[in-house]
Amino acid sequence: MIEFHSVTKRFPDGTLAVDDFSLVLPSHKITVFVGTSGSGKTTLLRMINRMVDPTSGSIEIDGADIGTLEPVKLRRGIGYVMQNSGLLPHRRVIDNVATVPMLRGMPKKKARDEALHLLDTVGLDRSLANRYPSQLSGGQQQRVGVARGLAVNPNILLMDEPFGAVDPIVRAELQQELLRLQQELGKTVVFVTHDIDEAFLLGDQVVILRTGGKVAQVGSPAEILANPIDEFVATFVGADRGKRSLHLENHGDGDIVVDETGRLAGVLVGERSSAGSESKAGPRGPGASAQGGDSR
Amino acid sequence: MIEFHSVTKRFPDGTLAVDDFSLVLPSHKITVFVGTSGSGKTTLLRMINRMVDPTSGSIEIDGADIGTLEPVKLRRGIGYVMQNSGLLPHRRVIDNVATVPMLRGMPKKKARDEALHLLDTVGLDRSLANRYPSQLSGGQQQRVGVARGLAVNPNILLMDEPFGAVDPIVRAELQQELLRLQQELGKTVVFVTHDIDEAFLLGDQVVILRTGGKVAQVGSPAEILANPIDEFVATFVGADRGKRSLHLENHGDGDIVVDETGRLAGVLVGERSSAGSESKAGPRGPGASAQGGDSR
Amino acid sequence: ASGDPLAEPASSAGGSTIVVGSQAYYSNEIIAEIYSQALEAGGFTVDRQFQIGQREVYLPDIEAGKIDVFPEYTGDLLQALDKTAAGGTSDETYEQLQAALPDNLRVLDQAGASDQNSWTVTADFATKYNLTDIASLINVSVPITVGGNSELETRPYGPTALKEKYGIQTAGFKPVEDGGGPLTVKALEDGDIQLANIYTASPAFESGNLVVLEDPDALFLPSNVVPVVSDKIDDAAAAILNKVSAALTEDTLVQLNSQSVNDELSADKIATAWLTKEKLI
Amino acid sequence: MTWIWSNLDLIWDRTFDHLILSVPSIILSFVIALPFGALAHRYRTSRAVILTTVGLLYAIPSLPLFIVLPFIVGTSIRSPLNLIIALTLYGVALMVRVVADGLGSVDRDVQQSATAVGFSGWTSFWQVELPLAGPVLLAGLRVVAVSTVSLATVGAVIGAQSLGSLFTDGFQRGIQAEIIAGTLATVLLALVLDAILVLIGRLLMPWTRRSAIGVRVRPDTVAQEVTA
Amino acid sequence: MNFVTETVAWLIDPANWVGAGGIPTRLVQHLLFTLVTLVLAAVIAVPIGFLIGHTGRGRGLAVATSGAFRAIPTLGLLTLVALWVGIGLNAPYVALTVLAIPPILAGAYTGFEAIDRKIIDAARAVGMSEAQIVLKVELPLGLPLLIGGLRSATLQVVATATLAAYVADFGLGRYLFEGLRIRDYGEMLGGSILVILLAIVLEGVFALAQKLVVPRGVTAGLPTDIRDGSSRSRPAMESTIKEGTSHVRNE
Ligand SMILES: Nc1ncnc2c1ncn2[C@@H]1O[C@H](COP(=O)(O)OP(=O)(O)OP(=O)(O)O)[C@@H](O)[C@H]1O
Ligand SMILES: Nc1ncnc2c1ncn2[C@@H]1O[C@H](COP(=O)(O)OP(=O)(O)OP(=O)(O)O)[C@@H](O)[C@H]1O
Ligand SMILES: [Mg+2]
Ligand SMILES: [Mg+2]
Repeated sequence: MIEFHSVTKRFPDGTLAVDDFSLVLPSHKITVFVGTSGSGKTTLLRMINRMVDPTSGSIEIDGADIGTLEPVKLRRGIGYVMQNSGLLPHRRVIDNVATVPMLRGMPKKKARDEALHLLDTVGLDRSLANRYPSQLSGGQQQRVGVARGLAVNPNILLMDEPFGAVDPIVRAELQQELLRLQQELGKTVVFVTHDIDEAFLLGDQVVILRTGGKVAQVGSPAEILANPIDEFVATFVGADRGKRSLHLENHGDGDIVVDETGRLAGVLVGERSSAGSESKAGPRGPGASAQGGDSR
Repeated sequence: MIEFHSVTKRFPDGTLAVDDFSLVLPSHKITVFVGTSGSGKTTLLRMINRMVDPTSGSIEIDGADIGTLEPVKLRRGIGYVMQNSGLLPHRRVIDNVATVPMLRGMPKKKARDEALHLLDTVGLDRSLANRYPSQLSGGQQQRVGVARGLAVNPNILLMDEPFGAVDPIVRAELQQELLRLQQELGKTVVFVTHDIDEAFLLGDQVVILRTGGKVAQVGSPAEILANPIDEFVATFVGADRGKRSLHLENHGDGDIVVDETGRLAGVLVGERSSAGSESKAGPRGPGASAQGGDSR
Repeated sequence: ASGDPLAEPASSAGGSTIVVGSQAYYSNEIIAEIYSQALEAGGFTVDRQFQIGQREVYLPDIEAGKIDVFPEYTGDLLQALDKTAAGGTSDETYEQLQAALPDNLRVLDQAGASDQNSWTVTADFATKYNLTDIASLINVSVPITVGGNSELETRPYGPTALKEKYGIQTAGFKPVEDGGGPLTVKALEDGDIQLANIYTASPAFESGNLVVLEDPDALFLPSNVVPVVSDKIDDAAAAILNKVSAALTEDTLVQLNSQSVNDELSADKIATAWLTKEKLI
Repeated sequence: MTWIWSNLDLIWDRTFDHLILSVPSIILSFVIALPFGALAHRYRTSRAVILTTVGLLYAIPSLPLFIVLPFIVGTSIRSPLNLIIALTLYGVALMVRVVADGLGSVDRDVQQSATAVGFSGWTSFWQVELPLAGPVLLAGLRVVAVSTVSLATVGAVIGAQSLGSLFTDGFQRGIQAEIIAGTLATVLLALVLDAILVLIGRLLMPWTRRSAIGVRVRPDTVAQEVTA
Repeated sequence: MNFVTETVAWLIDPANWVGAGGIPTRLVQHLLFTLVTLVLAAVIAVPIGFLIGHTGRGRGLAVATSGAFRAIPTLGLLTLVALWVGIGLNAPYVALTVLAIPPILAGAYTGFEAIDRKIIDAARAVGMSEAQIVLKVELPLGLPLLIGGLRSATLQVVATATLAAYVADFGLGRYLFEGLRIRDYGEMLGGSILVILLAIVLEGVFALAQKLVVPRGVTAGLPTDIRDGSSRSRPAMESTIKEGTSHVRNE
């Protein structure tokens, strides 16, 4: 469990990036920070592993104030995945994954062995292990990034727009992969994105931020979608533009779902059901992991 | 009307970017080329203004083979908008817009006057006219790009992922703006994107390409969505991942539309209707423009 | 002298201005400045082109008639024009030089002042090994390293000549491109070199720390100061320059040099002061 | 240091001589380097040939070049022209590479969009590529200016008057103040020319001055600062 | 073109290839002098450059001072220092070290700066200490540009070391001065050609070294991407071209 207590961050140049932010991020859940550029998402994320120190307020991980911990040591226990993967270009894939365990003193051979296993975990072929990052596609690089983040078997995984730079198809794949992994591993994930669709897909808890690190709304995707707290949230989730107001149209073969701007959303199948454990509309328990495990 | 007749493009290094491509692009309509990276979208687009010359085959505009036209002259009669706007960073906004008319010999003063009008047309405040492109936001830059594309009052407007680099909210705005403009101006638009949602929203005719410039399917959005011709298209439009297979869930306040992956698509409003002129499901005639004109 | 009626036709007949050149050597520049001021006082217009490198750079220009007056040194110039020249006494050298010059050039009267090459050691060194002339270098029991401008190594009076004429074996050559200037003197004093080529008019001798070794076998040619001139110099101008040369004695040159090096005065001030004192202007 | 005060006119004269040598060389280097740099930028084969040639040119020590040049071009050895030609050669050697790199640094998207809206090759070169390469060209030109000013002093060894004459003269006369004055004046002159170039750059390239609202990296800033 | 034959004659004259003043001796002197100067300059410039590159601080100052350093005429410094310390190699060492510092400094800090900030940020985020970031990330990635700076410095020093013969019996510059003074163009040009050849050989060595130390991963993926995806790294590379690998000579 990660707790923010009245955290404020003002950068030396005067920018108030985060203003009196308090929130509890539940363990084994995915919390998504979503907001436009400059809304302080990255700053919030980086305060968790002390890449940024708050100006005031405190952050606790499982009850321990991280301000008292040695940053380098703290970071080695927290997974970190960023856009463009942040891999070391001069090291092979396998060495990138093995970096942190080796920094923590694991023997090279063991670290590499475990790295190979991690490549399996994130769905990468072991034959890629000896390539350099630049020889991989964007999507493959992101998978390596995730593998590296998992290498120390951390309880917490921080992800800063990890899929922001890959194309939509690969992105969808990676999102599904993350959901699968999470069902399997049950980490406490903090995920940053500016794509509301991604936030709704991945988040157990979604935090919508406005500029200046102010919380606009916190809740499950369904709660937010059903009751946007104000106009800003409504705009942000697309409700005001009619993007979320769908209606049905009959077009020969079946019912087509169309939003108010005329965009096709899809084809209607199945019958009306009430909110179930499989959808993001309700809380998703760890129990769901059995099903996800098979799909690997 | 733009016609591709068995057009093939093989680059000097051997890459077969477009292979025996034939298609008619109707006048006053938006044709969207959509496909993953490297599928030849840009190449196809650039053959229309002779930035790329086909290896074999021919392209006709309103019956005239463009191979016989002088490229520079041809280009000055066709609007071109690209990702990152392609504005000249060393010229002020107004001069960027006035560039092509002045190249065509229009007096400076007149060109600038018209450029100011065009800024109105694309919804930009005239006070921005004397800024440099780098002083504008990404969305504003794209608007300037569109204004520049319209400056010679061309019949044809080529747009290469024009909204690819702006954030989702601004993107949605720009898309609506383009639809409004198109209802007003009725250009023959060729639009390239790799975002299938964007393609379905904007395209009267959508061309799904696979790698190597092969056509996977051509049709109206509704036709494609209802009957994906093969597995590739189904994957591409998201049908196979269940993204397009929507079902309803009841969640207190109303019906929530959810896809098979659990992603929230929106809230159901209104009643089932049959396909009408307002939706992309059917062909949209120029008659629709009267209604759109008001919205300006 | 500025009212001299002869000056007018003279300067207009031979072209409007007289070009005076100088080596990139401060002492030479002072003499050139003296020539210039004297000529100007005589009503001539002078174009100063000073500090134009060493002989190899400016000699072609003099030969081509681009420079009209140039302060030179009889023996040095003779050797530059004729490597095998015999030399001899000051007057013999002067005569040979007149013969060796190309047709379009001549030399005017030579001055009493000379600034010639020399083999020089420190006074301490001279005392220690009892040195008086070049031949006595044979007494020196340590290796002798020679210093001077790099051309010295191959000059007719250089280390090779030392061996051939006096039987002195030297141990090596260190170039110091300051024309026997302060750095050469410093090298002598520091013991980096033992024997140096220093021009006899150098103010460095004023201190008394340096001793010129005598040269009975005439290794060095006498090098009296002499203006080399082109056809453009008419009798009037020549007369002015000859008057200057007559006043320019051995001691004078050392004093002038000392004013430049020790008092850090510029060439034009030194020249004006001297010409005024000698009532030449 | 009294030497400096009593010889200000001499220092000023030599500074003027120095300007006569260096300013034309700097301008000529730029003008001559443009076509060669453009050629090197445009074609792969000419690039190899041209860049190798200028690379070799730069390896020639200056002193012998000053001396040999008159034999080749027929100027007098101590004529300023001789030195100007030599300095120009070094400037060109440096600048050609810069021009090629500068043109190469122009955003391809911008270039392509210029072509797409109907700029012809020639117009595009003058109105788009060259101005956009401007910041890199300026950075290179500043290096050329500083090194030309510095290099011109070597001419004193062969008798071409410049601030370098203060070194050779001060060296012979043992006047340290004279050498120091020459060195300072050279550095100062270089910095002044550099500042003038920066100023010209500001005037000619106003768009680089305005700070961007969006966080757009200007490709030129690094280069500009580094060579400052 | 008589001086061409003179030059060839001088170069092939066996007498010039032996003894203390012979070409091999002077060549070795020249080379050793160059090496020592480079080491001296590197010892001063590299740590400063790395510090600036790593912290991003003091950059403005370093840029300004190295700009001024660049403008210092080597001949002036050489004669001045020589008046203080006398003849021999001390003065040339000082003057040429000053000459070599700016390019090496620039190579060092641009090398560090050219590294994508994200990579360093990520390294810090996964728990590398500052020392580890310098040694394991910045050093290998910045090395190519540092070597570029050394390369540029080498070329300048080799060519300019000829001036050392102004105050010392030393190196290939002796042929230049002696040839100049006695109007022996064969000797002068022969000496120049030797300097040029030496410079070319060293260039080759450095080009090779630069290839060898570029981490393979940095080049490995590039050829597959035909279309230009490198706009990110471009600004930094450019500056290096100007700074690290461009040859600036101040004599
Ligand atoms: N090191 C810094 N110094 C000064 N201001 C900073 C710094 N880092 C971030 N900021 C500012 O703090 C605010 C929040 O930045 P942050 O990076 O957290 O936003 P973000 O939500 O992650 O945006 P994006 O979607 O663009 O990544 C912005 O205004 C930003 O300019
Ligand atoms: N100038 C060129 N030389 C060689 N190959 C090229 C060239 N331009 C494009 N290609 C290749 O042609 C194919 C099609 O390229 P094109 O740019 O048309 O794709 P695209 O669909 O626009 O991709 P993207 O979505 O990445 O813009 C690709 O394989 C590409 O590598
Ligand atoms: Mg961020
Ligand atoms: Mg494309």
